[in-house]
Amino acid sequence: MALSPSLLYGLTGLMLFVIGLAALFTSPQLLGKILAVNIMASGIFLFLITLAHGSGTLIDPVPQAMVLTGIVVSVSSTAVALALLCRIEAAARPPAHLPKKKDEARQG
Amino acid sequence: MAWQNWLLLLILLSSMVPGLIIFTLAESNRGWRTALNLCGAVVKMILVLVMIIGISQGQRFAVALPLLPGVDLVLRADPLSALFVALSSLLWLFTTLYAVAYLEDSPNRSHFFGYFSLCVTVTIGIALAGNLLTFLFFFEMLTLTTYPLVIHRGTAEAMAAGRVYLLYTLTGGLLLFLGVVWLYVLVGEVDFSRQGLLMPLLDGHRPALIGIFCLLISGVGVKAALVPLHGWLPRAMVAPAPVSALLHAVAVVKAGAFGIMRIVLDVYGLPLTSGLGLLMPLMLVATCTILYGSLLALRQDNLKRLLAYSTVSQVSYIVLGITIGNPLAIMGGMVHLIHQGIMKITLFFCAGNIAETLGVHAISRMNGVGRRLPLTMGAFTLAAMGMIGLPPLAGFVSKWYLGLGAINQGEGWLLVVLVLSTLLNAAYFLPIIYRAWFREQEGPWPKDSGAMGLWECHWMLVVPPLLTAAISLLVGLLANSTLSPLAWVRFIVTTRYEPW
Amino acid sequence: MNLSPDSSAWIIWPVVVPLLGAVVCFLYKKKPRLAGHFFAVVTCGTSTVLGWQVLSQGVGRHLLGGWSPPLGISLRADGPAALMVMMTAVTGLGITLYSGGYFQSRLAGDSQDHRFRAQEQSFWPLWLLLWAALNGLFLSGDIFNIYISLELVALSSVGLTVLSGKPPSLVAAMRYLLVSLLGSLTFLLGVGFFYKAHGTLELAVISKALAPTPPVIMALALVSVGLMLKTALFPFHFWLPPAHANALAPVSAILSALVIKGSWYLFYRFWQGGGLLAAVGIVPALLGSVAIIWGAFQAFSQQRLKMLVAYSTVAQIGYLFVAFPLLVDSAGQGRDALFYFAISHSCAKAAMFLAAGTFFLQLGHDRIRDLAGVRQLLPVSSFAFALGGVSLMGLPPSGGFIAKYLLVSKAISQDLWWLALIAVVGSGLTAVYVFRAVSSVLSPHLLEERPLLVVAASMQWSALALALLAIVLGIMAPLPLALLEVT
Amino acid sequence: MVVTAFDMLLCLTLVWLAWHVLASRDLFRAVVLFISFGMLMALGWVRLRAPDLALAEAAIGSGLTGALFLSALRKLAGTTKEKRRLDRDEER
Amino acid sequence: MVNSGRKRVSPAHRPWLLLVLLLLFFAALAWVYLVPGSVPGGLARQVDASLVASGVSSRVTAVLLNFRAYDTLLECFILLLGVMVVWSLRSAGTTEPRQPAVGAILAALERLLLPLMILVAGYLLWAGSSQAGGAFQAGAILGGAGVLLLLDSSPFLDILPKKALVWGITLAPLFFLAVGVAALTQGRPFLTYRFQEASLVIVALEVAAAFSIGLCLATLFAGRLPEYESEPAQDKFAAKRGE
Repeated sequence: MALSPSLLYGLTGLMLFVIGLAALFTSPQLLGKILAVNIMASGIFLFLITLAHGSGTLIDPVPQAMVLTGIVVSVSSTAVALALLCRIEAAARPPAHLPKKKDEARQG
Repeated sequence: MAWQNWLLLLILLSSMVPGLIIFTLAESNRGWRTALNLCGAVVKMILVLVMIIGISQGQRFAVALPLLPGVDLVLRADPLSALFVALSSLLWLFTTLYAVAYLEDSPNRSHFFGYFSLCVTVTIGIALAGNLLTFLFFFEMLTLTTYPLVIHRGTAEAMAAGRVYLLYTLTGGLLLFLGVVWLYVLVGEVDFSRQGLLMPLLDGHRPALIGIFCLLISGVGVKAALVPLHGWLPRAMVAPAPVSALLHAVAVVKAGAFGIMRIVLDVYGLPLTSGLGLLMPLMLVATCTILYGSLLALRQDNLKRLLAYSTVSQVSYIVLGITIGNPLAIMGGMVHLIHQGIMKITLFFCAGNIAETLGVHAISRMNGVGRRLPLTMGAFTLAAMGMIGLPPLAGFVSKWYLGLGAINQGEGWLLVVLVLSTLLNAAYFLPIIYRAWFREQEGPWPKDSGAMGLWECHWMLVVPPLLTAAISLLVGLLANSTLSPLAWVRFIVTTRYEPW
Repeated sequence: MNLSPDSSAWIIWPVVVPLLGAVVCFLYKKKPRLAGHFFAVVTCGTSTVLGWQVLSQGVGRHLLGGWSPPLGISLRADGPAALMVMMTAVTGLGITLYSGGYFQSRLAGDSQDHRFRAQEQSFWPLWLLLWAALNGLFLSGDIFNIYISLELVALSSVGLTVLSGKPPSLVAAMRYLLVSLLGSLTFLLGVGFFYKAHGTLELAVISKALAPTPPVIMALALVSVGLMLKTALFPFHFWLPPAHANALAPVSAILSALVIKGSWYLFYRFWQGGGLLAAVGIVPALLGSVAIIWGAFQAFSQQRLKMLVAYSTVAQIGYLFVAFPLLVDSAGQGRDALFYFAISHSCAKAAMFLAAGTFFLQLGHDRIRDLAGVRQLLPVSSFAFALGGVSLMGLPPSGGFIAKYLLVSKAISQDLWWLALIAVVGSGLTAVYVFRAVSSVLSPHLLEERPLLVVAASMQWSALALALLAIVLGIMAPLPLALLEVT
Repeated sequence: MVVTAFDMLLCLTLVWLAWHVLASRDLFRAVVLFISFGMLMALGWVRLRAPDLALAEAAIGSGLTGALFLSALRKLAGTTKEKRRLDRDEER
Repeated sequence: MVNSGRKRVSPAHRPWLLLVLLLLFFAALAWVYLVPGSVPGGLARQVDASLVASGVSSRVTAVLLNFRAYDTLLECFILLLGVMVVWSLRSAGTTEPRQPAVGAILAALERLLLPLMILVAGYLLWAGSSQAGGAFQAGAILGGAGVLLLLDSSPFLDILPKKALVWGITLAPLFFLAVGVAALTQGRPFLTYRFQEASLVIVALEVAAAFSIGLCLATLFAGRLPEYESEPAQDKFAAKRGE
């Protein structure tokens, strides 16, 4: 079977999805996991777009619209994930004024 | 809907509504609580009387509610259910009276009486259930409504007893559930009024029928405290005396025995049960239970535990009567449902009285109780004599018919069992009576609430046992009158189970 | 484009109203509670209209934009969808009333005014948006639209989870978000394969034509795994308990009672066609069986009430999947069992979480051992908790009993004995852990701790109302089942 | 359309970049690589005759998302630095 | 998923197992993807057939804002939702000090780029009805412009009255809903446009969507809820101690 560009890109998309999946499981850092989700999403978008080339010369606009929507959804969830990440880190951080108190105690 | 249909619902509501209202009452609101309870009990008595008169005149009472496609919740009053309903509602009245005084100063009374009323409602539901699923419906609810009563005291012991109780009854419930569903899958609606429903299955589905029977009987057998499923009953003794009375005489154990009656007589029918070869094993279980319960009762020093084992033993007379399978024996078993209830509740009332007034729980400390509490001990003696089966008391009537039935059926060895059990009964009851009346008091009572006016203790603690003891005497003396339970049982047996 | 007058507007209202409500609550920050209640009631009303229309007039279809599928998106209101919308409406209304009291009590009882106010301001729009998204999910007839709705559900659930702001809930929310995103993306990939195989996004076409060709199998597998992840079916359940247990009280109820039902319902939608069920329907059933047992054991070993209830959700999700092999024949009893589990679990679990939240708010903790005596303090909530437990155990009279009955009798009639046994054993195990909590809650001890604050009456009574509904479902089964028949 | 060497190269680069984004322990490097990954994706969209997407990807997928990641990274770096400082304080 | 709080199990051999599994997964996906089957061909033909009735000549825009406008409506709500969640996360958290991280180069770039970006956005919006471009792209560019401004620590989101910001963010969702409900009140299905109005409505929707999307994206980047900027920072710690 001849490999058309759309098939090539589709396979690439699937590969990206799998790589992202792997990283999602193995990445030790939350930020890495969020990046992995983004890569997975990109892979799926690439895969979806190649479906627009299914038959003949006509390009199917529906997958394109789907991907466009998907990109926006993805950025929105990424923003939420990152905000959550910052919040977790901030919560893990010891309160700024506690050490000061310790100092006072030591002095007293 | 005609009034006949409403009547059954009203009978249920007459205890349910007071129960629900009582939940909302404040703890201190003693007057309203008592009034509601007693009103409910009296109203229920009246309604039940109306129903019984109606049944004896040939009226039909039934109400159905569609539960699922092809499955209805049916309430129907047949003579057998009337028997159980009458027992429950009468004894509820007495127990309520008793409980009001018994729990005078203890906490959480609103909860207690709320669940108490619900418990009776559910028991009535079991009695009135018109098909197997309805029976299961109320049977499971009984577990739920009695559990809070069992743990009412909230001590570690009570909580542990509650756990054991749940473990047994819920497991039993699951077995029963499985059996019921299986049966429904096989035949569809299993209505108690359709005799011989399962007969056509005898050829093709023999193993299934046997399996279902085992599931059903072990399911209800837990509540009927058949050996080896009886373990929960003695432990549940930690509950307050009215609860024990309720568990043993009115609701739980009786529901189990009633369930066995329904399953053997109405679902399977005696011909099918014996055709499947299931009567004999069940009879053996019943005899084992009778003897084992009595033997264990012998070894008890705690009065309430003794009574509990006595219940284990006595309830199996009912099962025995059914499994002998001849009209006379069935009559004996059925009438024992009533007789045992009346006698056992008397005993528990008295045991509660002794514990509440004098703080005495152990039999070995009961020396001389008869002097201090003559009325209570009088009632106790009467009921105990009845339990042993002395003529002309209630217990004698039951045992007489059981024996007659056994002889008629050619099962002479059962007479030996009956005599043995009677001897055992005497062996554990007579020492108590002897101690109470003829031994001198040893040292002061652990506590003494003191006499109240004319009465030896709170009058509401004395009157109920006296009344029930009197009734147990009357049902024995007047067994042949048309108003006695025996007459009603004869009516049931001749109209429904004689023909085969 | 079809421009003839359209009489199916009742289908879209249950989506539009809460969407509008979310925006209004977002804009009108002064009294979000008032706006929230108003829109919740209206949503409930429109949902009831939808249920009534479906019951009386049969399946409804709304062609959005006037374009019929496959070009446009259609909403389809059939019996199951209507039942789920109704379930969401009723449970949602109960939770809404509870939330009102919850925020009011906290604001009245604590000086942390600003923090609680901010929580409440975020809560109402998120909750209404979640409600809209769920309704959209139930009604949607287009799989890509379902993907977007799933994302809406996921993001708003995460938003609700983080509201409590405590570190454990934040970490749990992160885990929840990542799992949700993974689920959505897997689902989306499946959508892609479906589109490749069928050239359409219309759910009705796709679920009917589940011919076992490789792309279809792959698509179904991807979609199923994605949805299982989101529903937290064993072994994908790991994210659920911390997320559900550490959230605010009303949020726990929302997540456990409603959110997981969304993805579960879709799972049903994709599998209902039946073609592949006979072959692989056993897989969800096996996973469900393990979930029932495993969840029950985990629930039993928990020390905190909310964790116990959360693990109970894991176990109950098992019930939602265990009946899938029963869908094979068209008699519909398997479906009835599934949906009855779903709706009664929704009411019961919401009631239990709400009651547990009330205990937490009142006592400042939810350690099961130290709950003894809470009955005196919060009689109504305790009763609600116990009644909810009754339904979970499948004891009569309750919706859970009906569901268990339907399931077991169907399983026996198809000779699937292991399934019947699992269901029965599972309900026994449920009883074990439920009574572990209930005996503590109902025990007649006297409580030594002083209550932290006065809880609003609406908190207690809304939980009780939901619990009673779970009970009433046990005796009014013909109505929901009649609704389910409309397909 | 036939596969050109350009397509091949682009696809390989995409996979290679993705691998390095996710394998990199240095988060800053990962984010920078991710942004370039997004840019290349945009090229891919053009090749697939989806200019709408190319625009959106360049602006949102790579640009905005990248900016989001960078700003998150900065905040995280801030917190870790502060944490380290506090740890030091405590040791002292 | 989240490693924090989970034990790492034998990191030595787990990756290999995972790798093999994932490769198998990829092989399965690829095989299914490449297996030749009956290709139904998507919806290109249907879109073309109805394009004239849709009111725009760009096919992607027609799908996004007419055929599948409901998706786009929900998508606007997802952005709104993102803003809500980010705000709620930030409002309860601490506020970071704003660090002006960019130097003179960026400032120069900004002066140059900003007008250009706004111009491009306008062009894209206008072009959207016939060719590549449209609301999303324009919104994205606008959002990018906002991000640039924010990077230079321009306080435009803070200067902007809170009300205006909030209304701006909700403009597209509200407008979408209004269009949809208007159709309902006239007895047409949700989000149905009359043919003669279709182009106009779509353009209006696009403008609103572009504006809101841009604002949302910029807000997502900024992350702060302006209202809480002034709240005392120790609030949270006080709460923590109280627990």
